[in-house]
Amino acid sequence: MSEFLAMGGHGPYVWSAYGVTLAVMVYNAWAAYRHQANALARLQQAGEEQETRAKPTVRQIG
Amino acid sequence: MNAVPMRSRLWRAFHQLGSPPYVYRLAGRLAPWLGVASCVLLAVGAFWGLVLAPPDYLQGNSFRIIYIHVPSAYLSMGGYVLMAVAAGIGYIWRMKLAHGVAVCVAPLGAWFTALALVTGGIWGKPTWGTYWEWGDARLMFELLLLFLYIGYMVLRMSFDEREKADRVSALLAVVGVVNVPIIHYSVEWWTTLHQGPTLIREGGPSITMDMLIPLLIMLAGFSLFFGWLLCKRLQGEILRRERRTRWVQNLAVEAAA
Amino acid sequence: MLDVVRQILLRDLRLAFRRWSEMATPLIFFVIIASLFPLAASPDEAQLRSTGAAVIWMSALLSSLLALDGLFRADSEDGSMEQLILGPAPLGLVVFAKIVAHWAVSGVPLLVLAPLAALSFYLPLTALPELIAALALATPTLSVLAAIGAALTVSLRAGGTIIGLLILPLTGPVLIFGTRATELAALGEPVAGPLYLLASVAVLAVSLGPPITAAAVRTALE
Amino acid sequence: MTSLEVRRGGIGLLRDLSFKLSPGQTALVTGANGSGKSSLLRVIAGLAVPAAGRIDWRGSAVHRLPPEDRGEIAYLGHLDGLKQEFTVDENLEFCRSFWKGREPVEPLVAEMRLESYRHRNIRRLSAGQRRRVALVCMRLKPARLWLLDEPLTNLDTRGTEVVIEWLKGHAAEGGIAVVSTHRPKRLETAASIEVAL
Repeated sequence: MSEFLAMGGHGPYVWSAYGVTLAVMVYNAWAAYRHQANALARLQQAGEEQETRAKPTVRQIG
Repeated sequence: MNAVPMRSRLWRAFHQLGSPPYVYRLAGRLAPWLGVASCVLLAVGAFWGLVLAPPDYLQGNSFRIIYIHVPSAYLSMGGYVLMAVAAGIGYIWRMKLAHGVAVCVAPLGAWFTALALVTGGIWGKPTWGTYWEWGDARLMFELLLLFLYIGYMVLRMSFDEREKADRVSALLAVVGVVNVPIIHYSVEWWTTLHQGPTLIREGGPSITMDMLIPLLIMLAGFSLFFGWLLCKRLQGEILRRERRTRWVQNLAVEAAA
Repeated sequence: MLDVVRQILLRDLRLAFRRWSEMATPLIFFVIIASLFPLAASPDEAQLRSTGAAVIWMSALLSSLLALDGLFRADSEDGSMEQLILGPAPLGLVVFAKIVAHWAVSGVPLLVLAPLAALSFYLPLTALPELIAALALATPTLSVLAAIGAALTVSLRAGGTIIGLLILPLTGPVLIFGTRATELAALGEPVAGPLYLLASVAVLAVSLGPPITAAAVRTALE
Repeated sequence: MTSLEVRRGGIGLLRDLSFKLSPGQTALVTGANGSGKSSLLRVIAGLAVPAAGRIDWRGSAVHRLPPEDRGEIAYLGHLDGLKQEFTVDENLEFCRSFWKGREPVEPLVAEMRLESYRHRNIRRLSAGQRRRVALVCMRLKPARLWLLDEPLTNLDTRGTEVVIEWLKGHAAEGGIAVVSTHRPKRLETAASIEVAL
């Protein structure tokens, strides 16, 4: 098993590369999930912004 | 019913893609499938690449890094093209949703570009003895691509009004994607000039069949994973962009219940 | 059609000469970088000659970037850009004329200054014609790219700082072909290859640049 | 203009505003600061695109007007659109040639009492004088639609009277105008409809 890990001397490079890749993937997965989750959460307590002003009035002069 | 000509059904589909609630639900339905499929593929591909595939006769085991370097490099470029196409559609047809897709793709593309850079660097160490090998055109290209991504995201963040941020950064994305092939060619031209054809041609000296299969599996796994990430981020983005609409309000109520 | 270009060109050139100090700073910047470099590096001839091409091209790149930051900002701040957008002339042409005006003010002087800088890097005299030819083909592309950057950031307060980040990756090819042309010239070898490449990139930039820049200005000032 | 909606910075400013102007009519846009007067004028001019609704000028949507037809719309915003480094004459001359105007410059300059400043740089003029030069520049354009955003700012009484005269003359010749102001009293004599935001 240990020689498999050593990979003929290239072990550290191969495993560090795979390790970094795994880390980046997991981080992105977590970030994407959190991105969606807190967007939903922020919705609940988002106050109702004043949407649009009253309808303008048009009147004739003279 | 199939009297409806193909063209108008396509147009309706394209039109449907424009409506946020439809896309939100579509992304919701797709996400689990993409997630599961990508995990399976990645597991199989990684196992196959690390254990079953033979080491390269020239570079030994360090060659196994190709199974993650090449897919992330492809995603980095594919991601930029997807971002530019989405931004272009958003700009021309003024589809807010397309801009939403471009916003979500950018960070993902940047991450995979960084990944391609790191794995390429690590791979360079045993084969050329240095982490940063100027001779390898691909690393140089990935670096410039990373700057393009960062430039896009920085430009987008410096606008406070979302509408303008979308449209101006869309133009930068289009300008960028026009330049990508030129940069690719010039970097390639530059490296063959300085160092002669390097040991590693595009796909590796000689990809035998049993090396190619895990590579393709990993490529599929990476792409589906990218798709899953995109679905999740897109849902978040749609919620944030459409937070004042009715369907989002009652969605929030449902989620809270 | 052409009189629109002529009007805008004359206007911008006259404007540039009225504010000549603004016009001169990028060029002085170029000379300073080119002359300061030997202080940083060792003054020995062989090394300077090999890095000379790179320094000249890098400083040409940065100075044309610096020169074009104000291209649209000044007009947008006093409202004349809005008038140009609404004017009866196609905006692409107006932008093309502005880019040509600024190229004449920032790019062409480089053709004069660069040979001086080249001499300070012991580049052989025979290499000067090729250097000027390469710069003549490259500076239009640089001007167009800087104009796109200036247009994208015209409505931003800190616009000037991020133009570099947006545009520098795009100047990669010009830098690569340009330095290569100068190195070949220094060795006295034929320079046709990189020059053709520079020319093709320039044609692409000058034809696609103005419409994109016009769209960028219109969108930024919406 | 039908069921127009204008948004600025993501905030809805006004909703389904519809009105039609025929030749000879002038619309007065009134409302407090920030009520969307300027945004409305910018949208009518074609600088910005409305969030919803359409603005038609002689049948085609304003922001898709081909360049040669844009000469018919003259827009004057808060900014005067003049180059500081140029003199009054140089600015007016450029404006006249760029917009292919046919009006002679002298009478307009005389009306706005700018004769003695013709060779002075814009930078050295007062805000009121600059506004008058911008108004002359607007008059030089062969425009049938005038879009004036707070034209009276910084103007003295004489200047205001001249502007009102010009508006009436423009309407008499069958021109159309949309003028925004937050002091409607003075301009009401020249207006035919009022749009209160």
